[in-house]
Amino acid sequence: MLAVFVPTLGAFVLPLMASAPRLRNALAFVFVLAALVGSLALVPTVLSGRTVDVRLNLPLGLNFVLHADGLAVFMAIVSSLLSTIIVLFSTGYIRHYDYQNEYYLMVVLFLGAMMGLVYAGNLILLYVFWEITAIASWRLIGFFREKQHVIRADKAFLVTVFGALAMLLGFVGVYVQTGSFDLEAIRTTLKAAPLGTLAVVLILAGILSKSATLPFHTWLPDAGVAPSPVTALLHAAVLVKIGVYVFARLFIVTFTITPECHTAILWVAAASALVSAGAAMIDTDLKRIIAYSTVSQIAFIFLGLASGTVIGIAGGLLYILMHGIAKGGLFLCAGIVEQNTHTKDIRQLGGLLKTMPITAIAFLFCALSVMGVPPFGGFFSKYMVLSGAVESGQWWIALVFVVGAFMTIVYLLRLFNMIFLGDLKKEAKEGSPVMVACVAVLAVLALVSGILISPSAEFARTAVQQMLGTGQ
Amino acid sequence: MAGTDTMDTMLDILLVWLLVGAAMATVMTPRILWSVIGLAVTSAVLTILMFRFDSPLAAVFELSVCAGLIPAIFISTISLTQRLSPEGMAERRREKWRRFGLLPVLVILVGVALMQVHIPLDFVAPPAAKETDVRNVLWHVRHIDLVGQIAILLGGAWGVVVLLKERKRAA
Amino acid sequence: MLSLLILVPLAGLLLLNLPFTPAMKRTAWAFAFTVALAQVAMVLVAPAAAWSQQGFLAQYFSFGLEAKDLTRVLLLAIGIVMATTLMVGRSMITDDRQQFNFVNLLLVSIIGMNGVVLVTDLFSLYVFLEVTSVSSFILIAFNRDLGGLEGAFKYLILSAVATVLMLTGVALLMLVAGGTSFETVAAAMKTSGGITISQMAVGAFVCGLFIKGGLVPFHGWLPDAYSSAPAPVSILLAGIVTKVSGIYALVRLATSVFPASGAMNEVLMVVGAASIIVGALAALGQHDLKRMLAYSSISQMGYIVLGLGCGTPLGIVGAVFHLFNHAIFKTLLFVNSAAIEQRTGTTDMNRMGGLGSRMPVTGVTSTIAALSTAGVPPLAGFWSKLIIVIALWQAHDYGFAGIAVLMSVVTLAYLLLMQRRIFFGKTSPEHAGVREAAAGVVVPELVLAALTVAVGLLFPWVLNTFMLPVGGIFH
Amino acid sequence: MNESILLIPVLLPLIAGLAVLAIRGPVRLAREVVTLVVMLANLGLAIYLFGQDLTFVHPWAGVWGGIAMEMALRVYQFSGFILLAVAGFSLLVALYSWKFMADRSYGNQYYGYMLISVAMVNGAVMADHLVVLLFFWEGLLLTLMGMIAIGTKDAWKTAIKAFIIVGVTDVCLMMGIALTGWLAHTLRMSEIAAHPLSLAGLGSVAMIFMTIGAISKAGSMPFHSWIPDAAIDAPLPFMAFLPASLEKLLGIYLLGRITLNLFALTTESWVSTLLMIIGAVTILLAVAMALVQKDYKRLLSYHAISQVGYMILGIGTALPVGIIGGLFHMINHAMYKSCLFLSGGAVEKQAGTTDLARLGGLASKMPITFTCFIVAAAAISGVPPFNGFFSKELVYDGALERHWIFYAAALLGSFLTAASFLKLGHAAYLGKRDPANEGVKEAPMAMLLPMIVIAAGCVLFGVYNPLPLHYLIQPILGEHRLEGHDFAGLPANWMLVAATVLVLAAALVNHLVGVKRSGSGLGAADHIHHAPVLSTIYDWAARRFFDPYDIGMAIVRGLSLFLWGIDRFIDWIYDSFIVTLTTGLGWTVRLAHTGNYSLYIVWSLVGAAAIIAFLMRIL
Repeated sequence: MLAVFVPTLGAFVLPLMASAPRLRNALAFVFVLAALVGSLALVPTVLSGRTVDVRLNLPLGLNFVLHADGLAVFMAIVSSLLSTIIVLFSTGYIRHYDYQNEYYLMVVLFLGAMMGLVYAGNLILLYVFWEITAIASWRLIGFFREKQHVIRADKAFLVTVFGALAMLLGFVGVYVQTGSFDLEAIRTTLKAAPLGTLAVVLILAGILSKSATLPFHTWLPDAGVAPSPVTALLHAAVLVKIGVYVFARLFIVTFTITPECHTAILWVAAASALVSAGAAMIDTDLKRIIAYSTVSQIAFIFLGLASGTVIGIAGGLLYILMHGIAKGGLFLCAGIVEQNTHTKDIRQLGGLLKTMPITAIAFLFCALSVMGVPPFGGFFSKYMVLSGAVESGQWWIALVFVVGAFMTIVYLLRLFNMIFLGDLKKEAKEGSPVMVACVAVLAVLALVSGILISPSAEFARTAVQQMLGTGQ
Repeated sequence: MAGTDTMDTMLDILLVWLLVGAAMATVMTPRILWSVIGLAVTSAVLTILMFRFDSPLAAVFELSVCAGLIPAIFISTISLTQRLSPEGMAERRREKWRRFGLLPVLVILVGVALMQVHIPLDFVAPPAAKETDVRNVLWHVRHIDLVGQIAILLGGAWGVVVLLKERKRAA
Repeated sequence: MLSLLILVPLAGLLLLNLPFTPAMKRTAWAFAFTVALAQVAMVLVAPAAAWSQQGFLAQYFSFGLEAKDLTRVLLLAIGIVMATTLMVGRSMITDDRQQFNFVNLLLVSIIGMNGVVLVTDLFSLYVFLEVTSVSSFILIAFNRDLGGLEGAFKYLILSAVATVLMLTGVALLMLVAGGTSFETVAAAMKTSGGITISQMAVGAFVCGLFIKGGLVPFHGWLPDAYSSAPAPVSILLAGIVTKVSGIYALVRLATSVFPASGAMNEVLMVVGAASIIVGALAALGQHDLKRMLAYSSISQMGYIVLGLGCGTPLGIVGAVFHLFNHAIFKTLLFVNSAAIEQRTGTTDMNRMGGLGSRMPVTGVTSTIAALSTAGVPPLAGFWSKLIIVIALWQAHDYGFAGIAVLMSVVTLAYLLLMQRRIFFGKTSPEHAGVREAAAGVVVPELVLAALTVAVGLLFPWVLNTFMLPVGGIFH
Repeated sequence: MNESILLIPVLLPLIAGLAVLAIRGPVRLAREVVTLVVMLANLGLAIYLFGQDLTFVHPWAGVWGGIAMEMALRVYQFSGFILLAVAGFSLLVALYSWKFMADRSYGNQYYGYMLISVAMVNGAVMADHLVVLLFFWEGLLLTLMGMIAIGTKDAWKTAIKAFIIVGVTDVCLMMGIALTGWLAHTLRMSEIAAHPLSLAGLGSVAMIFMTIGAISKAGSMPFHSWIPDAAIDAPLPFMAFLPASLEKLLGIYLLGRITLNLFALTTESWVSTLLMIIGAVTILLAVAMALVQKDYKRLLSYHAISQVGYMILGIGTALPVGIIGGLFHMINHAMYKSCLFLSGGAVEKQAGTTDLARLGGLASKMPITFTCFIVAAAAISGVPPFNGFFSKELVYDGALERHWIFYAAALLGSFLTAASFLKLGHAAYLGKRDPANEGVKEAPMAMLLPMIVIAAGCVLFGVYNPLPLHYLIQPILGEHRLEGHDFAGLPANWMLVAATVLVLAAALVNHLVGVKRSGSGLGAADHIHHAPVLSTIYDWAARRFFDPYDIGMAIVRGLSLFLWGIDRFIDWIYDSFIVTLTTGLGWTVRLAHTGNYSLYIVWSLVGAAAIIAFLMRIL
């Protein structure tokens, strides 16, 4: 449980070291690394099928349970891996902005809360960490103190808190129906009767608001105003994945819900994919486009997870990994571009391929992975999600997602050629070596994850087996 | 016997109306002097009522309070206040009338409404405790209230000190 | 032992003022502060035996005092808020003459509050309520400025209405029960609780308490009294006075004395919900910091009453826990506003801005308090609201649970609004030179913030030792 | 001879390609030498593998719900044949581009992409597992975009366009594969081939998706618009290499696998008629566009599209004769089309331009190129002794058997093809020489050799056609499908041959009339161009109305505008609606707090009265 405690507690130590920036950056990096190492240590045990439990019973059923199984460790590794890269990136990016202590505090706190959430075995504990991430993201989005940014940060915070509170009501509903907050206990009791639709709807509202799906998705593009490593961390790698993870953890592993709920989720995901893809086509702000594309990719992951078939769920999990890497890369490239050209409006950008070759190529690699072009990781996950959707019988929805895939290809290419190709409008030199290194690492990772697909696929398969408890 | 009963209740009702009228008068008169007099009348009528409801001790207390209170206010109003100019008086009367014009109508309305509510007194009053003498109860049984009353007195003292005492011009 | 809680301040009062020697004056503040701290220590440390009534004084005076777990929580809250008020008062009120008066009045109010909490008799409950009200009137009008006087006057008038209602209630109960002590009334209520007279009496008394507690239909006086009172006084008022005089009595009577009737719960729930909604919405529109905090405390009171109204032991636990938490973080918010007022001289949020960099400690502590008020998890406010929501949901009052949760979003909205207006954004020119608040204010801020976070994190321990026995009232 | 040998054709060119990409620096020769050596090795391996039946299976991405995802490669006569063709063509183009790319700047990128695309094609052809097919299939996307982008300075626009078109159709292919996998419960093509899926319900939908993928790679009508643009922007050997030969081979190979192995395509199913319609439409429209082109390379690229129509028409007939005709046409087309492109390249290299107006009278200057051009042009127009004639006859036979309208369309197509090539030949090579290209001399030997080899191949496949039919194509269908008759040798139906000869004569006459009327070779087709009805259609086409890519992009833009509207609406709700709602409520509440205490008293009294009344009444 090293993974959970070290970053969360560590986060609070950081501001004390405000004096020595170099030491502080290093320490932040060490904490995040600790989380990664902690989760990696769990891999062997989980692969062999066993799960690790830490339990501390408390009154009123609000006991402190940490539970690590395939799904949890997979998510933990994905998010801690990306956070390490992003923290490394931000050392270069944040250097010439003030409030750095607060920044590092919040980033490490965010990761600690993320670890806690992934391993939480109790609904209320899950909710607590969920809210801590909301606070951290609120402070991070509102990092630049301008009025407009702070309003956006508040909006994001309010929408997520609204969703979270609805989810809390749902949890209380579950508590009343099953008599306990522990996931294992709920799972057994719920085998008999499916969960009441009111509780399901409420919990769904929470999940949708956090993973920025259709009705609650507007805060994600607005949060683009935050410093780019934050948006990368928030949008691509971790925050939205929390919503998806909780969906997987609750709706697949623990609850059994009525079939029409499944189709309802699928339709919401489909609508969200299309609307956000459309918006990405039109928008002109660099970060907003990438944020919209995150919203539509998240809908893809929902499709995979809600399809209910083994291949779909595994596809969803892989998609989380691939999308995290690729989208993280895209955002970091956007960060470098924005920092050098001081503008986010893609109409004014152009022809950066010649002046920023490495960033351009990294951007292209990550975009291709998101599009699902073969040698890159995205291809496998997109294929598995699509065949999962087809296999689950709703091939009409699969059709909608194919259209979504079309639009993904189109708007990512539009973005690529608006920024990097065409004639040079603004002079821009290459980003600082550390930042470019990070972006390059992510791009290579996107490529390698495609070629060496078997280890991650194997890991996903064991996770899915544990989740469904079937011996497929 | 029935006659005297009705006569008594009639008298009580009359006294209560008198009490309410005096209270309204204190509030509505533009001149401070008249309001002080109104106050005196209310407390007097209250004492009579208490005597009629055969609780002499409470009546005596009320009387002593009223005796102490009325002269103090009386002297302070006379010495501290000066007469208002005629137009000042007219303006004050208009302002008073504007705010409290509707008061009597309101009171009558509430009175009528309360008449409709019929409260069944269907309960058996428990036997009264043995020594019910006020003095005994106050002194032996309810010491805690004594402490409360002392605290209120001290509070009142500080109220006077804080609010009314002239501040030396703060430097 | 219990009686000491009342007698010691009383004796102190008398001693301090008799000899008129200047030496005594300086010790006044120290004496009051030790009394407050002693009270806190007593609650935390004192062995169970101390709580029983016997003591050498018992044979002289028959004080019907007793302290169940509920009262211990309240005494703790009173002690903490009193200590904070004294510290803030010391640094805010510079003139020592004024300070002496301030301390004396505080001692009076501490007597009143301790009395209310400890007393077991309906009429003496009323008496001590009056004590606290008297001291609050004077404290509100302490600075003798127009706003203060107006606020005090309003509070006075409405307390008068409350007195009328409570006294009629007591009189009628006396009629029905023959005595006014909680036991006799409770016994009477069990037998003849249903008849109209007793219902009327209970209704009247409860409405009197509503007025004192400042709940929605009766909350007129609260915003004016809080906002126009001098800073340390509004801390005292918001922190504890309305809670003790209004809510504590309600909890005490609803649980043990009055009959647990569905209608009463219904009334509590409706009043609670109404005050949450009106409080939150009104706070949204305010631009004066203290008025906004006043409305916010009305809204939080609504939560407590809502918790009380669902009638289950868990609801009571939630209500009392929220009462305690609210005392802590609302005091913290008012201390923050006092700090801002001390430094910038104004509480009008439109003219503030960007104080975050100037006053970091106040900024951080007010963020913690705001998040705790809105019920964001790691902090104390979340747990109490959670218990209230669970209780409501178990009592199948989905509508009220929904209101409670949704309104906490609005709460969060106006608190974030406050944060943004005061601490973020660019610093307005007139406050450029502002430095951090004085030590006297910063220390309580840190203590209270630490307390909020501690209660939030050590929630399980707090729940076991303090709160669950409170729920035990019923078993 | 273990199966892992199958991996070599994929890995060898891939590694070589990456190596070439990595080589910076001046060692120019190294690139060409490495490419040639690898191509030769590839050809040798293809020859070696031809005729073998090997399967290589290696677990790759886990087992999902019973369907295994493993790297399964398989060589059997059909894929062996395609492998051989691919190896041959890539060798020839590599040889050709040795000289052509000599002075070009992006040389190493070009060679690198070429090697990688060869690897990808080998992989796709040998793939036995549908996902592996898709993996290599979409891999081509990258090299396609890369090669186009390194052409002229702003060639990236066409690269993006090509990427989008092919990318979108590849996603359709992915959908088709997912559906087929689900229907057949296995992704191994050999297992599906055992009992092909019926075309009922979902089966036809799956087939449609897969065919979209196949024909878009082959470059047929609805997805063709990137090829003409690429003809101008991309380096010429690329045109000869990918669109002309490799992509056609791969696309039609997949179409063949779909119709033969995966699905039981029957003559009466609507899918086959759909295919034939697409084929016919492609033939007509593409060749009509080709007729009016003024640029050597664009004319050839439109012809490439129209020839694909023949193949699709052939396979679409679902008759043995049609399928054999289609496949035979595929290999013939690959040969003469690449030869034509190479001749175009030679002209461009020597004369410096491909604009027909400034060319003319090159026959005497470039005799060998001219002869190769004549052979290839005759082959493509279906002049009897050459291979094009025989494969077209088989296609005509199949088309006539199904319905005369298709036969008429095919015939009209070959008429227009013949006319346009006569125009091209006349304008480029005969006619009076333009003074500018006086000093033009013959193309270097390295460029001429591939042209000569291919031209010889055309003649060989034409004259002695049983060789390709018996050994390469007919075994693909296997004995039971052929129903015994052998299509080699001279076409059976004499009436068809007469009609073809008649059509060719008509084309010659039309050409002479055109030349006399307009005075120059170039104007030969003007009288058709300016015919009343046709001219308006041509204007529209000129203004790119018919370009499906632009239409598609317009639809997408419109759709996304609408969706963006929805998004803005939801955003509006959050930003303004809820905010005004709450402030409005807040304001009304504040309205009630006027501040005069009498109002408060009234409130509290009314409240108290209400509560007490409520309590009493409930009693």
